[in-house]
Amino acid sequence: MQTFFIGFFGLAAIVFAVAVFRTSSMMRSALALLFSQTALGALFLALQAEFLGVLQIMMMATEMSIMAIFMVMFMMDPGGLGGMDMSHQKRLSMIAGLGAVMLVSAIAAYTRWQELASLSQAAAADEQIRHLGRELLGRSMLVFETAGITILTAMIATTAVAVKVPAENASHES
Amino acid sequence: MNPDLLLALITGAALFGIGLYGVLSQTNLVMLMMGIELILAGALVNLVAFWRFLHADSYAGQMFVLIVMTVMALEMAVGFAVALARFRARGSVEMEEAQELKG
Amino acid sequence: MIHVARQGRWQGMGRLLLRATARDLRALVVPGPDVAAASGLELAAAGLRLAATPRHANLLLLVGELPGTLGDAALVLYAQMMRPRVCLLLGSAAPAALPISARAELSQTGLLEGVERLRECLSTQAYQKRVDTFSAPILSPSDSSQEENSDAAGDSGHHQMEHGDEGDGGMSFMSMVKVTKDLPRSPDGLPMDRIEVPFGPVFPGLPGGLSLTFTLDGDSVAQVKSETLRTTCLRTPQAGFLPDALLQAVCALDPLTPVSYRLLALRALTALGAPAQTPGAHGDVALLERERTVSHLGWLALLGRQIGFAWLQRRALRLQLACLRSEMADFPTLGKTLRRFDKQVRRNPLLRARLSGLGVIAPQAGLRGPVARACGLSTDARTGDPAYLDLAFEPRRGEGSDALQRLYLRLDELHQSVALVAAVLSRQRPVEHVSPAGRQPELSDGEAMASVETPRGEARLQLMSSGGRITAVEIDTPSRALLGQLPSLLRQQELGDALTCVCSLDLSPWDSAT
Amino acid sequence: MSALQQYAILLGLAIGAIGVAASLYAFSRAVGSTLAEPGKNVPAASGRLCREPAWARYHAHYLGYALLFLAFDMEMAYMYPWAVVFKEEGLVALLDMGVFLAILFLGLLYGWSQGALRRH
Amino acid sequence: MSVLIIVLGLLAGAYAVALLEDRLTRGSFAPAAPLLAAAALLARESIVTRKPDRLLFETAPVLLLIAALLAAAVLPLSPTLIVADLATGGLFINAALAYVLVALLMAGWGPDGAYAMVGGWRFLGQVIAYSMLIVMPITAVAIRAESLLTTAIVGSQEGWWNMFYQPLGFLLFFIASLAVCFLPPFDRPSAEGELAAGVEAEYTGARLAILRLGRMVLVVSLAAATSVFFLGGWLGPWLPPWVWSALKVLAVAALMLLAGYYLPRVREEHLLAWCWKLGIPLALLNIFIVGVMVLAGL
Repeated sequence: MQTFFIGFFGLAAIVFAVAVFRTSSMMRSALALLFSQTALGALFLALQAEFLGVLQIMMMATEMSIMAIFMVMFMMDPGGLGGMDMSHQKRLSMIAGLGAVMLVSAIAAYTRWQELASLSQAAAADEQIRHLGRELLGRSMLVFETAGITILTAMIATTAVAVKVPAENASHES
Repeated sequence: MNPDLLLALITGAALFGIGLYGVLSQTNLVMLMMGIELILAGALVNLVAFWRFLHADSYAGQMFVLIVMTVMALEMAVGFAVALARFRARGSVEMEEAQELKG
Repeated sequence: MIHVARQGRWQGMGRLLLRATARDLRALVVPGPDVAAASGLELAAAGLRLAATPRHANLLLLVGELPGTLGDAALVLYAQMMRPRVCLLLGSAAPAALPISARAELSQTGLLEGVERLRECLSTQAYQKRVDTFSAPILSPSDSSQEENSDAAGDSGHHQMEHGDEGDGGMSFMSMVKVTKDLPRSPDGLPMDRIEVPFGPVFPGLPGGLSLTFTLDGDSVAQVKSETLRTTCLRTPQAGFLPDALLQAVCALDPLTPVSYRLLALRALTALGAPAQTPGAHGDVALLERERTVSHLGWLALLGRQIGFAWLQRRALRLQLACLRSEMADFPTLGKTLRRFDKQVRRNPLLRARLSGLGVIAPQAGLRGPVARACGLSTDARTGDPAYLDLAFEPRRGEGSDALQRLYLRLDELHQSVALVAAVLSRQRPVEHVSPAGRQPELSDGEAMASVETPRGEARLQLMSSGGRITAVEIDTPSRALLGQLPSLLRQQELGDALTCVCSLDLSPWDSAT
Repeated sequence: MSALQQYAILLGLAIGAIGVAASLYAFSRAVGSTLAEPGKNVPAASGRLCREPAWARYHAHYLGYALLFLAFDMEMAYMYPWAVVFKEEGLVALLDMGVFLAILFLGLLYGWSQGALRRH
Repeated sequence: MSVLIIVLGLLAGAYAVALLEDRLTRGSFAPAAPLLAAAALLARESIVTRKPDRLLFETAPVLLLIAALLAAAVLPLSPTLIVADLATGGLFINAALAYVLVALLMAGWGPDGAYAMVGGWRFLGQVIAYSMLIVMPITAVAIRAESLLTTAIVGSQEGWWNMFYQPLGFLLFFIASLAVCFLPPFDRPSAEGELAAGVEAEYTGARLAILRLGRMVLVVSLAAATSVFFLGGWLGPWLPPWVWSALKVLAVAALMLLAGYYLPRVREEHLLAWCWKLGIPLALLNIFIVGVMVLAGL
């Protein structure tokens, strides 16, 4: 069952990911990305990382919705009514993308992961959250606080860059 | 070879590839960010798969996933902020037009 | 029934579904529920629910006269309703193309009767094997060829605007910079697209018939255009109006406040020498003040609907109907209920938050009625009326100029009106109705002018007569001046706020009609 | 019940909901078909025919909030694991998270002071 | 088995909500009204607007229903009566509710109508503010329960219900749940007087029936969530557990509808500002207070 779910949701994630760049409607594009991420969340669930999976499903819904509004704000034709193509160097990109897939897959296939493995059973989901909590407050505390600082930096940067500058400054900026 | 692990890794690789395609081919800053999101999502899959099949007892792996998720969100926030500022100033977030205006 | 029925087969469940369809009537009222209420119709008593859009309605209820634009609107709304659908006409005229399922007189009994007949019609004939498409000239696209073109583009999809891989910055693709360069900027500097969205003539949060077009920048209003109703009822015929015809024409002008306009016409005619037909000075006061109460309560009900305040909407509507239907002698007994209602409205903290600071209008000349009085002016035609002065009338005034003050002022005026009626009753028993004229009165030649303080402000009527007929009519109504204020009032307001601003002015599309 | 079985039930619930919707649509179709008429499929616009598409570049006036949200939202990811071990870790947890949240709150305050928390 | 019981319970709750809503808008009580309304909707035509995004238009009502159902799936009616007692129950419900937003965005964008579109984007602004007020009070609840299992959360309220233990959290959660299921006074995406039914405007017939059903189930789900997280779920003397659950859910649902009946819609400016400048700091304060109380052994 696990293998089936992993394969199914993995495939769903890939299909939605492809759809992201295949549609000319921005809304569809953003929602495809959203469902790609949701499928990934489900994949995490199948991998028994319940907390991470649910978190992914939840976070991405709101984040990608915000992505959708920004796409609708900034794209020339958000509805895709004109059927415009907004890409360049398609060939090169396609080759690079495929090449990357090949390369990474090959590495994945030819590495003997078994030798690296230390444990094959995951703890129960409830225990996992506790472990993660202990990790947060113990060994990784510094990482966690650094994340806090990073978020703060991002908030400040975002506000500073995005919030409207008064009109007189705006003119000589451009 | 564990087939589950391989499946997950291939999914990750595919997402990475699609993301790379997006980053290289899209002309628009926001679409480009979608590519980056996909690349990061590919990384996420790999991280979770490694955690599950290689080190299920080490929660630093899960911690790392959280960090990557944070990075995804922050990348979006900062990216949109930059896009907003650009759009306000130039009326466009097309990458090519950015070059054109620079020259 | 061919435009009513849904194409369908009779199934085992058919009968049950038909019964349900007949019972569950959702009405879209044209011009609007406000007109229906002012005409004394109680829709809930007939088992009707109000629908906000034609999509959710299966009954188109036409109330009273429908001047040009509204007739078109009725056709469009009917076309956008889902079958099975019915149309009930209460009143005289409707667009010829509209298939009327039932008609009845404009009264509560008429409504009940009509709805009964509709139910019968629906429960037997809602499904037919063969049905006809409904069409009217206004529904067919004027630029059909263009639409087909864009259709094709949308389907086949890809005018591939390929351009060089080197990114030579060539103009081979459409430049976003160019697209956005000339767009108007929002206050925060973003060049965004704007869409024109119609609000009205039949919009749930606006008075029925009021037709606004907002240019929306996101969800804030960048520009507003208003389109007035076009009525022909005051167009002077070649030979001039006979006095009775004029009376009817002026009354038909505004279905929201018929009594005030009737009084206005009668006063003007009296000034031209016709025998006095008004119920006498104090009788006028009683009639006018009752109508003011009814009108203000109707406004409250509309405001309730607009800001999604279901309690206010229902309560105000009930009180409005109670006031409208009460005998004049019993009218002052409603005072106590009104006071309790007033207290409950004022106590609501979210209502205060919702209205305060919205729609600020600086005190200026030209404002009339409650809007003027709310911002501290004492503009009131009643101060010049001896009957009012006799009753020691003093206009109420507010001290702010936002929507909240207008609400407070109208609430104050409710009590004032009830008190005025009570004072009149203590002096004399007023006539219940304005009596119709028996025969055509003789008019003297010349010019006359009358004014009445309608619930929305002072209305003035100027008549010119010669040879027993009225040759020129000039009417000056309170809403027209306010309509001109809208663009400056609404600019860059959030959509909901903008609509609340409009609503707080209590515009009547009827008395601003041209 | 194993976790996987539980997810399978949830998935089944979702598929069941789709099934219910589909059967209702099918029932509605069985009752009768929809007749195409002029003007019927134009989006309702309070009594006027408004044929232009509404899809335009939409100006979200709450974008300042949206950007702050993207960053601020992430704190939830850390808060849940923290919450479930709060009692056993005691004061350390309170202080640790206190510092973290204080840092984030600072960001919120900065945004507030710079006018991100308003309609643009 | 328990799945069937819970789904039936949800439908019964949705029916009760529909009844109460009808009672409030119309003023008279008709026990069959929702049934009639549903039948009438099924009997009516159902259209798709011209040149829509058909995929999004069709998906939205179903997605709303699924999101509402899944949100309810992790909430227990009694110690054993639960669809899936996930270890991350408290988080899962947030995840499910997030898709309400996605559904409404789809419903807004799909039909290509101006009212619907404005309604959809309005809801985005509303949810990115108020979803925090759903999440943060649940965090405080989890601190006390030391678990995200919804059954454990109910169990932790044996002494004091969370409503009394953390009244601030309860208040914020209640308000936020109104906002998330877009009930008045937060019904801005489907406002009648501002957008002529907004996101619902272009839905007709069976599609509208599904949309409305999803909305009703959503209200019941959020009422159930309030009951589980703050009112001690099935806990109560004398009566069997499921009766207590049902009573509490109905009471909360009624309170939610009544609150909207007596309050006007909130302005966008206030909606956002109140949440970010007052709600979120208060929610953080609530977490801190609960933390201190837990450490102090209360």
